[in-house]
Amino acid sequence: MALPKRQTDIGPPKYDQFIPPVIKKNYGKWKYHEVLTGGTMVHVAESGDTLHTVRVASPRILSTETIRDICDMAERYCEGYLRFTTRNNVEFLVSDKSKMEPLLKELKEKKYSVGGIGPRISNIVHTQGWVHCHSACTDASGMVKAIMDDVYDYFTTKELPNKVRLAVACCVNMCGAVHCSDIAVVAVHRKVPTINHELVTKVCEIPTTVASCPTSAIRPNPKEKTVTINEEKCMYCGNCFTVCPPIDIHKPDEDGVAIVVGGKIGSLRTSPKFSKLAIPFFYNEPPRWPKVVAAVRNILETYAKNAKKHERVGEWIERIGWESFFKLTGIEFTFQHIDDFTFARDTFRTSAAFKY
Amino acid sequence: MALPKRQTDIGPPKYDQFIPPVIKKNYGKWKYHEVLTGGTMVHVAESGDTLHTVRVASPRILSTETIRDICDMAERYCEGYLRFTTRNNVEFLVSDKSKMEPLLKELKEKKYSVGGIGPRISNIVHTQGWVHCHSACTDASGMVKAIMDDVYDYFTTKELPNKVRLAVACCVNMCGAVHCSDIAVVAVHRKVPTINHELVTKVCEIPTTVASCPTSAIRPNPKEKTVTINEEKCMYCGNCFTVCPPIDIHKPDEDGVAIVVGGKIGSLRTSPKFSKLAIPFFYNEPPRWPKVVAAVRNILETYAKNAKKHERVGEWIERIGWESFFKLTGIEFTFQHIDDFTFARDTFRTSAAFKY
Amino acid sequence: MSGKYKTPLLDELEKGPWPSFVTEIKKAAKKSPMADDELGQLEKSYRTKRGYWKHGGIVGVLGYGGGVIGRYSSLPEEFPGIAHFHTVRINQTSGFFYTAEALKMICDIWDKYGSGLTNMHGSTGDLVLLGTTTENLEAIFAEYSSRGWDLGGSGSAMRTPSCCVGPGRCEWSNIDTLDITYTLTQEFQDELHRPAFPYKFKIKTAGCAVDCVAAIARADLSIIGTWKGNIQIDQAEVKKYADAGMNIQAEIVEMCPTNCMSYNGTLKINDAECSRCMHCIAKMTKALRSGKEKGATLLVGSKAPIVVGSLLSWVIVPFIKVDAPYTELKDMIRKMIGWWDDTAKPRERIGEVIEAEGMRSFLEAIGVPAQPQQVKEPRKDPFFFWEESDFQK
Amino acid sequence: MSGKYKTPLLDELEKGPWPSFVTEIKKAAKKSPMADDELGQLEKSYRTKRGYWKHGGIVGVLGYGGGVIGRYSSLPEEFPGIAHFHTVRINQTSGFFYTAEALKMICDIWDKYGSGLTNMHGSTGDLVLLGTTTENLEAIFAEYSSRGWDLGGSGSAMRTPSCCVGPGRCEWSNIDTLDITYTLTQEFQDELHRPAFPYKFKIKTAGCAVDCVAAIARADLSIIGTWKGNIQIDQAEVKKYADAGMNIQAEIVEMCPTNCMSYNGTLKINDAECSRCMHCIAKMTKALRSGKEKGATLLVGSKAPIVVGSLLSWVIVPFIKVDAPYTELKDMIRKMIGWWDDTAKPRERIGEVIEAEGMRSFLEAIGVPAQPQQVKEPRKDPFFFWEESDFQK
Ligand code: SRM
Ligand code: SRM
Ligand code: SRM
Ligand code: SRM
Ligand code: SF4
Ligand code: SF4
Ligand code: SF4
Ligand code: SF4
Ligand code: SF4
Ligand code: SF4
Ligand code: SF4
Ligand code: SF4
Repeated sequence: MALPKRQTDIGPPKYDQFIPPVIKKNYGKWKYHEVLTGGTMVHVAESGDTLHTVRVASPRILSTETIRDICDMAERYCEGYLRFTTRNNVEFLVSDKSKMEPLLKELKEKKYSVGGIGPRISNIVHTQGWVHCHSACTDASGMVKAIMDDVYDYFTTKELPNKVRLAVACCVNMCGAVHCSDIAVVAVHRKVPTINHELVTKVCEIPTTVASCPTSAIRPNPKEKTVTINEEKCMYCGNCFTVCPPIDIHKPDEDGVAIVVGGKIGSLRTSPKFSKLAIPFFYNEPPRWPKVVAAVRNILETYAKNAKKHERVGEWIERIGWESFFKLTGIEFTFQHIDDFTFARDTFRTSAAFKY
Repeated sequence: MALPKRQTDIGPPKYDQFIPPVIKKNYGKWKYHEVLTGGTMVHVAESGDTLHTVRVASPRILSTETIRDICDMAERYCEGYLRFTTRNNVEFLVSDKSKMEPLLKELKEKKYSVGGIGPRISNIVHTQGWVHCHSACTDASGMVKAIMDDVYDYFTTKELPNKVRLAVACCVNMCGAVHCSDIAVVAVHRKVPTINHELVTKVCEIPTTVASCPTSAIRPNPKEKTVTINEEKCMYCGNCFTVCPPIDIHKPDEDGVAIVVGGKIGSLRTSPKFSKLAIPFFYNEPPRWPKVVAAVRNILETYAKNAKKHERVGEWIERIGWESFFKLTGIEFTFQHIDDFTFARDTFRTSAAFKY
Repeated sequence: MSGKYKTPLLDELEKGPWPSFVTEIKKAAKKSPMADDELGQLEKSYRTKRGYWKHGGIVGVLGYGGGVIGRYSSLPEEFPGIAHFHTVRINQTSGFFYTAEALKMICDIWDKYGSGLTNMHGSTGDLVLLGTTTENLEAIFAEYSSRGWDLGGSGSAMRTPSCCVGPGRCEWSNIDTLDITYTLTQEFQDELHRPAFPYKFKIKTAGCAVDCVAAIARADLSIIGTWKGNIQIDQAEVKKYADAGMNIQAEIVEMCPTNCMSYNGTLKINDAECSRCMHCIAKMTKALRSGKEKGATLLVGSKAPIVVGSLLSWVIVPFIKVDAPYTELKDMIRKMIGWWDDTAKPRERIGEVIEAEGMRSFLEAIGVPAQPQQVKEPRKDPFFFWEESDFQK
Repeated sequence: MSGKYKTPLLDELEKGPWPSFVTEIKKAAKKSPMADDELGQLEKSYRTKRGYWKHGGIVGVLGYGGGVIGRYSSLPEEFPGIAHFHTVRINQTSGFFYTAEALKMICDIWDKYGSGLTNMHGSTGDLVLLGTTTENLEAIFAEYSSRGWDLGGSGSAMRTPSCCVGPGRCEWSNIDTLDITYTLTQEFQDELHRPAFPYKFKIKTAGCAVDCVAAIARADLSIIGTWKGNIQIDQAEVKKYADAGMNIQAEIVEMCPTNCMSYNGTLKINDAECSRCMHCIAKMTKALRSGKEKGATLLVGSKAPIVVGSLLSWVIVPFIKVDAPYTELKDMIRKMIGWWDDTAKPRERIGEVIEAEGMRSFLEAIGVPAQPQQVKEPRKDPFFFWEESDFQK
């Protein structure tokens, strides 16, 4: 069977082919929106036109079968129009309000999860994990599933003081937005990599490998055409492994995840914030990482109970102080919490005022 | 004439020999104080006893003649007791309230300056300058005199939103507290030092000299037993000069001072803060540095006009934002203001929210 | 072929209310032996607590240097179906808008040549097709490109730009995020497909400071819509919020970071002090609208933690007009990239280079003056450089 | 000898209301040719805009390695009186308390052997005698030490400890700053007089977080008094402040950094949330008193900007009891110094070493556990070390 003629550098198709007529008409002329339920909202245009949205959870890994099912529903209720969100949920774009009920009914019957709108948890930004990435130090999809099952109510119905953005990164490359999430999980190694010197000589570029190490732990060994690692300096980031795979960072029995909290992205009220270390380590416990799940829930519920309305996790913690965060959550403070990376200095407390 | 027998390692005499009886009696049992005027206050003990204090300005460089005069007054009105403050003012410790009036009268007659108590300017912390230090890049005492003459009213009578702590450092060694002052002057060089190689070889330790440079601008030149300076990297701190004087940093026609603002020391309300660069440069203009004096006054008065009660300079600036500080004071923002030292990153704005 | 493996551990992840990726893989595995071997290897990973993937040689399609991530099982004998299991990055549409028709077409082709598994979407924004073999790549590319779809970025290249829904469905968007993203993607096709940069370069565009696309955290260039002029207040709607029980004092006035609001029946804003943080607008969308002069703030440098620690983007251009055809914006981006390309070492992101070289050299290169908006605060230590040009002033 | 020089520039600095250091130098110059030459050289500096001082060999008194700063004019022919012009650092009294008698004695000896000029006081705290010659040093030392006064520190040594007035005249002092300073000065006599450290080590003690001695900014070890337990409120006095016109809501409640206060006729404090910042106590001294259990916070590391940039001290021990004879405090200081001495390169201050080595190695060496009070916030990047001991847990 002959292949069609390829084209190059055409870029993606233009967006305007995929937006429903109501959007075309009211493009850039929206006036306000109202959140109707945990998973539905309506946008009202200056013209008075409305667009209803139904947001549906996605495991992000979608089979073509499921995509087709979603498409079928979009055809039935949305003239075929739908979109995905930046957090990988599906959004049905309903121009005709009367289609809302039957759509929601079908979704319910098929056990789709409607939610994620308003001051709630939405989908967990996450990446490949053991499913597909050579760098993964944990699985992302499985952990996401385990966590979301547990905090499911906060996706569908229950309200929180504000949105809580969760993320999971399967290694410190952090292909998600872990570094700026309200609560996030990042997989970490805890042992110095072992080196297959023979292979290093064959497949690695020594200067790139040396330069890849953030702590300058790697030194070239020109005589043997390989490298050596200063164990004192290595903090197991795995960056050397990425540029030179024969430096093996994977140690299944000592790998696991850390939990970080308090990051945010938007500039509302307070500046975007990096997430900070809350719990330095849990062992990988597939398939459901019960300790991780419990820890996330603990932090989430402590926040829900103590924060003011509209306060994000990081804003709440900064208001009460980190010392209170550790107290309220009962999380132990360890040497790992004290920064010793480049900017450590700025994290040391330089004030005589603090809480006990 | 035979010298008396020396003693070693005796340390200073014990403080209790120098405190007046009212302090001895009420030591650690003070209840409250009241600021009476710009230069007088009374402390009241739990016992009901009172101690009046009269604070008098000092140029810090004091002749024995002036010290004797002060001592005479202390004998007349304070049973001989007096102290100095941590900002180098003199404090008369008056146990007998009735002595206040005659003391103040004599001080007035002799043109002593009474002030510095309460929400005012106090003495300027400063150091040696051309009077005595080999490292000085400006004179400290002269600049202090010129500034204090100009803002004198804020020492004696006029109130400010809170205390304003001024400092002058005659070089970046900063023997004062410039780095944490509300408004401060620090002398800076602007040219790469010139090297007397012959002398370097003779008097300097090369490794120490190399290590002294914060930007690693200095490299050893082992062949010639001297050092070379990478002009691109040098930011004229003069640290090399301190450890190796033949590296001459002094360039009278290009030396001058910078003005920094917004620092504080106490932990009240907000954490201690470093001072930040407000004006990168004024030429040295002895004897009265008119531009420096005017700039200090401008900042001071802009603060006085705009800050809330109890707000320190840095607290006010942080509330309104640095962009507003530059606008309100009319100070130009330059490339020098943008940090490029080790922690520069933390000073870059990482938020979409700011003022124009 | 399907159902070859017992997956007791993964089966645990089919329980519970959240949609299960395991179920998705199983669905694909019904049709695709590749997907079934994926399932088998994953079960093994769950048992042994480690991944079994490796890099291989670079794979791709003719004339392109990116768009495909080569991936190989390290246990090809045990799981032959995934001996090759590459991902194909299809450049998504601006704002992730699709029609059912287009998506079904994408599925059909993917079922033909790949595992039937996808990521909707990848973190950068691409529509990710998960798992195919080297020999299928050209066919996949021909099928999609002939239908108007192109590959996304990978490697040391411009990466697929992405954006929030913006004017498509958001009342707060100050700029046309969809059109900007589309236009820039077209503009940088060569840079996208033929990696020639020191490292990756990502662009994300958000319509306002709420930043629903995480531009400020995950893009080398973050374009964020903003405005000049006063926030427009509809006092009648303010009253409705109050009547509906909103505590305007606590929820709005006291949470305004600049303290520039007051409320006593009517809401007042001292706009000169407003930092345009979006809080009040977001929480009272019916009552408040942003000012009328629209534009964007350009921020540069964010990235993940390796090597120098995570970066958030830094304000470089506080306000720039961004109207079609976006000439000024394109020029500015070319200048930024040009400087970075000239200055960076391999695998150095633009933020890292700015930090290493100093903000001044970057700003001078792109012709942007120093402005207080670029910093949170001026420098503290009195160590600063002078250039000859400064003395001429 | 006096009045040798015309000083038109310096004369300008005798005008105006602030006391003039020029007048002081002239007063001294009436009696001392040294002071007169100082005046002449200073006038020259004012004319040429540069100093004329240089280091020379190290000078001092027998058995001591510090306490004198050797200083020489670089123009000894032009200004022979200051060919030598060393400063002598006399260890001040705790809290700078003096009797007229003692000060006059100090003046008498100084007139005999030196320039008659002083600094009351130096920035570290010493009573600084400004300008004498090498040959006079032993005599000066004999005269002072026989009368009970000793030299202060200089060089790579413990420096003269100093403190705020504390219990001597301040209602807020939580600790006996004067006694602590006196005791530590005695304790470290050897370290003070015989430089054997990597660099200088300064101790400053403040009675409370107001920190009137700038301990947190200018001392390697900052000892700051604090308390546990509730702030004691005298509501009658609160009322008086209100009656006298204080806006308690705006000036106190809203300025409380932890928002733990409320006021509606009576003032309430949620003490569990109070950070003991001192604001409310300082502004309402008659109404509020600190809690009853007294102690200190130990902070370490502040210094001036060279080499690594200015440092403020870091909280190391959040709360420690400091009662005479201060055994625990002394032990802790010895441990700190011991670690520093073992670890530092020459000219490295303790703060710089902690930063270079990591806080953990310092804390472990001095036996202090990790506590959230030591940090503003935990680390952000996920790069952290593990030691074998951590795995045993
Ligand atoms: C659909 C989506 C944009 C897209 O192009 O896909 C979107 C859509 C809206 N966001 Fe968003 N946000 C979306 C991702 C984000 C992100 C990005 C992220 O999570 O990675 C953020 C930044 C989060 C952060 O700061 O860490 C984000 C922070 C917000 C906020 C700020 C909340 C706060 O107060 O901090 C608002 C305003 C609000 O909720 O009041 C908001 C509001 C909105 C509004 C109300 C805007 C509007 O008027 O239409 C939209 C529906 C709200 C909702 O879902 O509750 N959206 N929103 C994204 C939905 C993701 C999802 O599936 O859940
Ligand atoms: C005498 C002295 C202590 C000493 O041992 O010598 C002292 C004495 C007092 N200070 Fe102080 N402070 C003294 C240096 C300081 C310093 C250190 C410095 O300036 O280098 C500070 C830190 C400044 C900073 O944070 O940058 C200082 C910050 C304060 C404050 C905090 C002001 C604020 O709100 O930020 C107070 C409380 C107040 O004024 O309400 C205070 C209050 C006081 C009180 C009221 C304490 C008391 O109850 O007795 C004393 C008289 C107040 C006055 O002068 O207005 N004192 N005070 C020092 C006088 C220096 C001088 O001659 O002016
Ligand atoms: C597929 C994707 C994760 C996902 O599941 O969504 C992904 C997957 C990989 N990332 Fe990523 N990154 C993906 C978005 C990101 C993001 C998020 C973003 O773009 O918004 C980041 C953080 C932001 C950033 O760019 O810093 C990210 C930071 C990295 C890094 C660290 C880069 C750095 O400068 O620190 C690496 C390491 C590298 O480049 O060698 C990396 C490398 C990788 C590699 C290529 C590592 C490898 O060779 O195995 C992963 C390929 C996995 C695979 O099996 O395909 N990935 N990567 C995302 C791209 C899909 C898409 O095109 O839409
Ligand atoms: C006399 C005094 C200034 C004054 O007029 O008060 C002073 C004067 C000198 N200091 Fe200082 N420092 C003085 C307090 C300080 C302080 C403030 C303090 O102690 O509270 C600091 C900042 C805090 C700190 O320690 O970091 C200070 C930071 C420096 C530095 C920078 C040290 C550093 O680690 O960065 C140097 C450079 C050096 O040591 O080589 C220095 C060096 C010097 C030298 C020795 C430089 C030199 O060789 O010429 C100065 C001698 C001048 C002279 O003519 O006597 N001086 N020096 C102060 C000591 C008097 C006293 O004993 O009471
Ligand atoms: S975070 Fe790491 S393991 Fe996960 S997809 Fe990215 S590179 Fe792979
Ligand atoms: S794991 Fe990271 S820190 Fe350790 S050697 Fe490799 S690159 Fe360096
Ligand atoms: S600040 Fe510099 S010039 Fe001034 S006394 Fe200290 S070392 Fe000397
Ligand atoms: S002046 Fe400072 S930066 Fe320049 S060479 Fe000397 S030590 Fe280095
Ligand atoms: S970033 Fe702003 S414009 Fe874009 S979707 Fe979010 S709220 Fe709307
Ligand atoms: S946008 Fe932000 S800063 Fe401006 S008025 Fe609203 S809440 Fe205040
Ligand atoms: S630091 Fe505290 S105790 Fe000491 S004088 Fe100042 S206010 Fe009083
Ligand atoms: S001491 Fe500070 S934190 Fe505590 S109640 Fe008073 S103002 Fe608030």
